[in-house]
Order: sequence, then structure tokens, then C-alpha cells
Amino acid sequence: MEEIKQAMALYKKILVAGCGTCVTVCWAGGEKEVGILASQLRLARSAAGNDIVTLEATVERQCENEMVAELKDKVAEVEAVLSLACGSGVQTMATMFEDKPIFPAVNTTFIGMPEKEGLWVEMCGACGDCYLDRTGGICPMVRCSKGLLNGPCGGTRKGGKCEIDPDKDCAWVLIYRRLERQGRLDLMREYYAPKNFRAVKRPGKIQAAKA
Amino acid sequence: MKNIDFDAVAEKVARMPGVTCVNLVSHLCLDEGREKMIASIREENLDRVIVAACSPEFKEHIFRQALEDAGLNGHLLAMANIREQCSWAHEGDVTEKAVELIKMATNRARLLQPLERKELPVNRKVLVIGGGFSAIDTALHLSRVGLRTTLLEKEAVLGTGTGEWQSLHGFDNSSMTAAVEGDRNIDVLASARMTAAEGTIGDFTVTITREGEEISRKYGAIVLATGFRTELAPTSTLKLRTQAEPISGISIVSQEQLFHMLHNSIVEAKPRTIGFMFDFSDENSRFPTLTTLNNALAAKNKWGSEIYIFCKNVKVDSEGAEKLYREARECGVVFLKCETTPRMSMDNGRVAVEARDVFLGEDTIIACDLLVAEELLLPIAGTETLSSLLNIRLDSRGFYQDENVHLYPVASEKKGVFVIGGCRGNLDMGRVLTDISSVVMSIHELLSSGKIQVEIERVKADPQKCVACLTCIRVCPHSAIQLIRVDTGKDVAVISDLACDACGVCAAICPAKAIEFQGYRDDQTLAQIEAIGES
Amino acid sequence: MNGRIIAFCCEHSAYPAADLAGRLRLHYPESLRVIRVPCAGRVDVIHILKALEKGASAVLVLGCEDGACHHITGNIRAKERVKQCNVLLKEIGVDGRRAVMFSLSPNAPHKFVRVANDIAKTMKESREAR
Amino acid sequence: MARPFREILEAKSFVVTAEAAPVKGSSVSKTIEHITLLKDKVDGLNVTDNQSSVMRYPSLGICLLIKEHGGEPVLQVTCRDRNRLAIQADLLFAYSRGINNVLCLTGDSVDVGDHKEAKQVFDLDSVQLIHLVHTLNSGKDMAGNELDGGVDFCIGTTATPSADPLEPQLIKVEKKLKAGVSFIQTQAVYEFDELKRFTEFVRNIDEKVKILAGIVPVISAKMAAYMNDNVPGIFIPQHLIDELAQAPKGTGIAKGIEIAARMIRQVKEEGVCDGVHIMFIGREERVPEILEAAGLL
Repeated sequence: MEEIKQAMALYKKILVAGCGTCVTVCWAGGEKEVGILASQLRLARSAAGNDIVTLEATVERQCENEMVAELKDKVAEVEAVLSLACGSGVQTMATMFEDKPIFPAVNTTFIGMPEKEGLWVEMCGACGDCYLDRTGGICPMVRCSKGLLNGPCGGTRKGGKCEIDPDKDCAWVLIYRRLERQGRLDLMREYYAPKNFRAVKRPGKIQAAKA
Repeated sequence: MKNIDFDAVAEKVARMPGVTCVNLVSHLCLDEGREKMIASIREENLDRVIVAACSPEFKEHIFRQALEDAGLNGHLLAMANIREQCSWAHEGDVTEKAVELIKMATNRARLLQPLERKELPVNRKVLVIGGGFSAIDTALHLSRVGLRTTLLEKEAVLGTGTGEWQSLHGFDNSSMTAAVEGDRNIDVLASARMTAAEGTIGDFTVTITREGEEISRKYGAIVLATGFRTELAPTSTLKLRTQAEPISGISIVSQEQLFHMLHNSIVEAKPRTIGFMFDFSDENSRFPTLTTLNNALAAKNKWGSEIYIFCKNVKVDSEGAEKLYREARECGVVFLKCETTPRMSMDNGRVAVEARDVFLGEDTIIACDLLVAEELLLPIAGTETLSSLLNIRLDSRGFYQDENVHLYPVASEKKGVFVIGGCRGNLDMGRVLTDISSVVMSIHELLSSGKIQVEIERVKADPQKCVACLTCIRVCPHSAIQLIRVDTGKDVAVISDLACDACGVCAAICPAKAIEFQGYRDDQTLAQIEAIGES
Repeated sequence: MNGRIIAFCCEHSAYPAADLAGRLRLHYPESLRVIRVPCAGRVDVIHILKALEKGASAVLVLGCEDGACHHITGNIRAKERVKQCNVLLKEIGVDGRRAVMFSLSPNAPHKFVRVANDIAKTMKESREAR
Repeated sequence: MARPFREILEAKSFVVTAEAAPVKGSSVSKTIEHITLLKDKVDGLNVTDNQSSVMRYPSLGICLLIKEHGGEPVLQVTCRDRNRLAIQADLLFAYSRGINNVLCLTGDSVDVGDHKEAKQVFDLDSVQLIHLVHTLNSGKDMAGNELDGGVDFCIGTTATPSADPLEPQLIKVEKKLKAGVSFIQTQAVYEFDELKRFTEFVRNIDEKVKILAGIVPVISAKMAAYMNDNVPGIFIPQHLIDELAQAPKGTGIAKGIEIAARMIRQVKEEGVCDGVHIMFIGREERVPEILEAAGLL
């Protein structure tokens, strides 16, 4: 918030733009969060005696040019845009409205899945070289804090917890239990050679087969 | 309401935007006042009504009805509580505050929308899960009020397990099962389990698995009457006898085993001294108290044994317990009040119980031929499975239903699902009977007419805005929301008008702001805030 | 809105408690404005923030006692949201105490009045400190 | 000139190594003192690599000093700070300067150290690292290119016999053994039975590998509790904590040395291991006292 406040310090009228897909589902940038962030900014600024006007809008997917285009009129009205979309959405906005400063309001950290309402856990590192078939469907690259491929490190805590966080399960203990249950522990005994970290060249690109 | 200048209020309110007429009426809730209200709605062709009077807690329904009588939807009423929360709450003149409260109500009223009411058909059949006393009795009562019931029992016959020994509490199991057999309204499914359940009040679809075969049935309500089980309390350090067999020499037995000895078995040698223990591990000991008193009296009468009862407290607030206690005392049963659990040891074929008597202040050692150990009353196995199938919570002890003072005693948080008797931790007979009559009355009221009145779309998720994030489904305390594929092929949250209890938890948490709760929409709440402090 | 206190009151607990306070003629600050809600769990973060934006000195969310919520978990949700508000307010340097949640039963008019008086006092003190 | 560690492993019935923890800073005079004190009393000096993810003088640097002062160094290499290029380059350098022993470890997470915001590498894991050293030993680099001048490292690795659950750890040990190591140095062990169970497991897979039991003296109940909570892979049993707590004030170190020596004696007498590895971190100068108490001098 401090970052956002500072970034917005120069502006008197902004658009707070949400995205109606992924970030809505994970409670980071849907219509509700847009409302809250805008209100928070207005409160902060009025407390400082320097009111700010906020427009609010949420589009279906901020990573789609056509959908972002709906915001044209609103963007024209304001000095800057604060986007609650993921990095892709922010970059789409920035490309579409090249002469307006676009600020990211969320730090996109990981691709996760919901564990219960309001709690998401990182599950996939989008590495492009998937091992899930060999690890009982548990990704060691992301869910092991060290991303080890050949078994647990020596730091596992009592009860199979991670060395960096007693509340986090050791991914390799989970993999062991799942493979044991499936009678596939041989998979764990196999040696996995060093990973190809260039399976995805940055920046990543996917071309769907042309019809 | 002497500290409000009503003429001044009327004058100010009349100037509020959209206000057509202001009437000052004393006793608006009496016939005279209501008639006046109806008349002005008709005469002035009003489309919203604000009542500034006493708390809506008391008379809101009367005023809603008045609106309906005047041909206006009852939900177009807003109230300003200028009595309890204004005039009476403050000393000195509160005219200004009254005006502001009315302004808040006016702002809200402007945004109110009518709610359609509809009659929906309900299935009149009831599923009762369990085959013990409370299940059977509920089915028999429901039959008497003309409702058809299925009794779902996991054992092969009704009344197993607790059957005979329930007669201790004064009912006859065999005549009850006979009554069930002769009752055409009751259908018994034995050796069967519920393996899936979906739907809402009035329309549950239940999958029952019997001998590997799946049956699908539809019901309007579900009653859980699965009873409880007992387990030797951890305080009883010595091992329980595994079978109820004629005693020869020493023994530690359960209440049920003692009951069998007293009523069915030939006992080789009558136990001269019997000890009972209860109320050390679980303070909820009404049921053990009753059982102990009954068994102690029976043993005294049949065997003439010396009887010692070790307990922290004797809980005699259940029906008949006080009388039993008095009888026990009169015929010489000794009660020893102990603060801590007595120690037990084997002593030459007898059980030595060592306890500190609180009143005597000294240690007493009593050698018993028979010790009736303390037992814990626990939920039966499978309670968790059923609770997750039906989506209802368990309390800290694992029984159904939190001790939630706001819920109707036998209603669960899910409309149409009821919990009675032992499986909700209600263990003495008097309370079980109360549960049975409550559940029969509730279900009769709900299902007997075959239809139910509901307000349509009071809480609704906008399918356009819903992103199917499942949040509302996960947070709904009444499991009233489901993900359903709509015509457009999209999965969206759909709130069941029947199951919804109108709390608004979903509306507050929806990250897409897709859920609207008529009467408590965001804009209606914010409009009230807008009015505050304006004047 | 000069110093108004907004209290979102659950119709199963705090609202009847407020009524009872009136009937017993227990007095509390006139600046209190009650907004009736079907459950404390209906109160959204944005309601609290907008009330503060409008100039309310404090916002109270009053729901049922633990384990006695008519809607089972509504009061817990409300508590979480108020906590979220405290964090949001702290982030922008606003006194977190301006949003508070209390639990009370419908027959607790004295607690209602105490809560109202306490928050009014706290707000007055912090105004004077400034 | 010290005897090569590989020869010692083969020849001696009970091998003793000690750990040398590098300093934080560039002043190595104290380290040199420790080296001179210990080099003839133990068979190898084992140098940690940014131990516990705390940034320090490099392992490679201390190994060079040991070499210069006539000791036999064991270079610890973790996967945390270097990718496969850097590790291979460091190993080439080490070998060229007479450092012939390498201990392959995963490395602690940066989260437990003093540079928590660092990007941790873990390009390889410890099993892959062992394979890498074998690849270098065969005269090729990981990409398959011929090396101009090969290497011939004696390879060791670590294991945690007291992990809970143990099975996943054992599978990893099995993989390490299959990759090929000459010695295994265990994480600190305090329960003799645990150690015994572990060595039996190892022996079933590989009869020849040498096992050195890890000995970390604990000098107070407080330190024991701290280590249990904060040092990954260390589990000190309650009865030892109690024993330490009962020691009179000021005798903690002596008590710790006594307990350590007791363990070493038992290991030696019952012949469950081929030696011990002593880690008396920050008190290297007192290692001789342990050796003496254990009858190893």
C-alpha cells in the first residue's frame, strides 16, 4: 500500500482497473477489491488533505486487447491507471495506452490453487518440463522449498515438515506417502538427471496450431 | 416520545426529495392507524412507505401486511426506529436525530424493490436415519400426522444394539417394531446406508446403498436419529470384561452388562458389594446418573447387594431422577462424593476402589465384587461421514449440531435436516421425547400441505458477473448455494430460494460483487450512510 | 458527519440489545447511528471504509456471541473483515481502532451501552490528542 | 605431508575427521591455529560451505590453507549458491591445487541464514552433484566435452539417520549410494540405536562404503533446545537435554565433551561405524579434549 500511495502521490484523478477473471477468483483484483483499494486511497488522501478522484472499472480479462479497449474513455479522463490485474494485464494496459502511466497494484507471485476459501497455495512453477507423472502429482520444483528432484534434503523436521517452515509439509515426504500408497516407490528410487531449465525460454511463447 | 417535536419532524421530512405525504398518527399499529395508512397509500398512489415509530423488531410484519393490503409489495417498507433507539435512548431533545433516522430510511426506501412470493411444491416423504428408539418413535408419530417415512437402518433389524437395554428406561422395543411393521406409512430399509445426498429442503435426492445395490429416493426432509455409543472412560484403568457372562469371582463390567446380568443371566454367586463410578470424565452425566440409579435399585432389589456409588456430582435434573435418587438413598445405597477419580486395583479377586470422600475428608477403600466402570458417551462411528454428506457441522465432542442457542433445538443449520436424540448429545429419555415432538411438529408444519411459500430471488448471484470462484459456496453457512451450468453453458453460483436463510455472508464476500441481497444491497446500505450527518 | 459513530447491528443480537437499552432508558451518545443488518456477516469491508470516508469517527460491527451466531459462522466472518479493515487502515496511517467488532447477546443492553460509550470516549480522546 | 584421505579410508579401522568452520571476514590467523593444532590429530579436516546459509570465507580458501599447512582437506560443496557451471569450475580449480576430497551436500535453505533475500540456486541436487563429480572424474564435463587434464576426487556425502519420517531419507541415501560414494558422513546423531539401524540399512546396499558418525557436542540444555528448533536435521533427545540441565553451572562444556566422548567410545567399541566426524563449531580448539576423552589420542 505504501508503494501504491507513493506511486499515486502525483495524481489527482486516476482509474482503478480490476480484472474479472483469475484475480477475481483469488480475491486480488475483482470488482470488490477495486472498490476497497479505491476507498482506501481516497481515505488516505483525504486524511492528508489532498483529495483524489477515483474512477472504478473492472473488465472481463485485462490481458485481452479487445476487453481493455472498453476502458478507452475512462482512461482518457484520468492522469494514471492503477491496475489490479496480474503482470500480463498490466502489460496489456500499458501497451494499449502507451502514453498513460500504468501502475501495478498487485505483485503476481505464483500460480496456485485454493486450499480453502481465501487461501491459495502455489502448485505450479510453469517450468515447462513437467515431472508430475513421476512424483505422484506433487510438484517438487515448487512445493519443495529447494526444488530438489531426487528426494528430501537432510533438513526435514520431525513429522515430515519443511526446514524453513514447521507448518509446511515436506514435499518429498508427501511424494513418498503418495507413491507408497500407489505402490510406485520405484519411481522415487529412480535417478533424475539435472533439470533442463531452458525448457521455457524467457520470454515464454505458445503458438497454438493453426487451423 | 416527548423529546421529539413531531411537527418539526413532519415539516422537515416533507421537504425531503421524493416525499409525497407525511402523516402524523398515534397508534399506527392499531386498526385505526393501519386503515389510515392503507387509505393514504391508495389515495396518493404511493410506491414506498416509511414508518418512523417503534423498533421494527415488534411491528414490522404488521406494517408489511398493511402494505400488502393496500396492494403494495410488503418489501417496499422502510422503518426508522425513533422510539427505542432515539427518543428513549437519550435525554433532551432528539428531534434532529429523529429527522436523520428518517432520512436514512428514506434513502433506503428509494432503492427498495418488490420481492415476488411463490408457492413451491415439496415432497411429503421423510427420511429418518437410525433404527433406535428415537428414530422409530419419530416415524410412528409422523405416520400419525399422515406423513410417509423411510426408516434407514444400517443393521439388519431395527432396535439392535440398544434394543433390550432401553427397556430400562421404560419402553418396549418389540411392540414398537411390531407397530412399525403394521404401519403402511413406514417403509423400513435395513442393512442400508446413505451414500450420497443432494438438494434442498422439500426436495432432497438421497442415494441409499443396500447390499451393494444403489437406490435413489426423494424426500422433503431428513431426520438424523443415529443415537450414541459408549466406551470405557480412560479413568477406568483396569480392563473391561469383554462379554456379559455369569460372574464367577471378580469383574469389572459396563452398565449394559450389569443390566443383562440382572435381567437375563443366571448368576452363580450374587455379588455382595457393587461399586458404580460416573461423572469423572464427562460432566454431561445426566444419562449415566439415570442408568446408575436404575441399575443400583434393581441390583439392590434382586440381589440385596451393598452398593457404593463414586461420583463427583449426581445430576438429578432430568425427569424422574430426583425420585430415583431418593429411593436409592432410602434403601441404603451409599453415595461417595469424590473430587478426583478413585484408584482401582485388583485385590484378591475383588476390585479395590480407593477414594477420598470429600465430606469425611478421609480415604476410603472399598473392596467390590463387581465394579460398574465409568463410560464415555460418544457419537457413533459414521457420524462424520453423514455430517459431511449432508454438510452439517459437528460440535467439539463430535456430536451433530453445535450447542447453538439461536437455532431451533432440533433444526440443523441446513434447512430441512433435523437432528434428534442421542446423536446430538441429548441423552436422557425426557429430552429425547421432547426432541421427537419438536421434530414431528416442525416437519408437519413444513411438509403437510405439500407446498411451501418462498420469496423468489431475495439473494441472487448475477450469472453475468459470477466468475464461479466457489467462494460463496464454501462460506454459505446453510449450504444453500450450488454451482449450476446455465443456458449459456457457463457454470455459475445459484442460490436456492428454499434453502437460503438470508444472512448475506455470500454477498459480503463475493469478490466479483455478483451477489445482491434485496433489502440489504450495497447501494441500500451505502445510501443510509450517505444520509448520516447531512443535515 | 462530525463525529458520528456508525453501528452495524445484527438483527438477532445487537439490534434487540439496542432496543432493550432504549426501553431501560440506558443512555448512550446521541451521535450513534444504528444500521440494521440481517447478520454481522453481511457487513462488507467497503461498507466500513465508505462510512469512514463519509466522515464517521468510528464504525462498530456488532454481532452475536461466539458459538451463538444465528448463521453459524457469520460473526466469525465479520470479525475477519473488521480485522482486514484494521490492516487496510493501518497501511494508510489511519487509527485502526476506528473499526471495531464486538459480540453481544440480545439481552445485553448494558454491554451495548458500554461499547457505545467506550468508543465515543476513545474517539474523543484521540481527537483531543490531535 | 598428510596421507591422502582415500588411502586412510581404506587402511585405518577407525577414521576421525573434524570440521573447520570458516570465519566471517578475511582474517584467517585463528583458523590457521586450529589447522596446526588438529592436522596431525585427525585424518581429515572438513570445511563447510557457507554453513547454515550464513555468508563466510569460502570453503575452497580454507581448504587451500589446510593444504599449505600440511593437513588433508575435505571440500564441502552445496548446491545452494552455485549453478552447474560454477560448481564444475570450482572443482577443477580445487583439484589442480591438490584438494582431492569432496563432500556433496544439498545445502540449507537461504531462509535459515543471514542473507534471506538471496536467490537460492539449487540448479542441481546432492544426488545430481555426486553424478557430476563422477562425470568429471571420467574426464568429461556435464555437457560431454573432453577435459584437458582430468580430476580424480574421493567423493563423500551426508545423511540424516534421525529424520522423521526416515523412509524418504533412506531412499535418497540409496540413490546417493547407487550414484557412488566412498564415504557417508552423518548429521549429528545422539541415539546409538538410530545410528545402528542406519548403518545396517547402508550395509545392505553397499558393503564397502565407509560411514562416519556425526558428533556435535552440546554444551547446555538451552543450546540443545535452540538447535532442535533452528538447525535443520538435528534432533537432540530429551534425556540428553535433561542430563545437561542437571550439570552444575560452569561445567556445561565438560559435560558436553563427556557425552560426545561416550558416544564415540560406544561407536568404536561396538564397531557399527568406520569412524566419526566431529563438529565442535566455534570451539575447534577443544576438539583434542574430546579425542583424548574418547581415547583416540
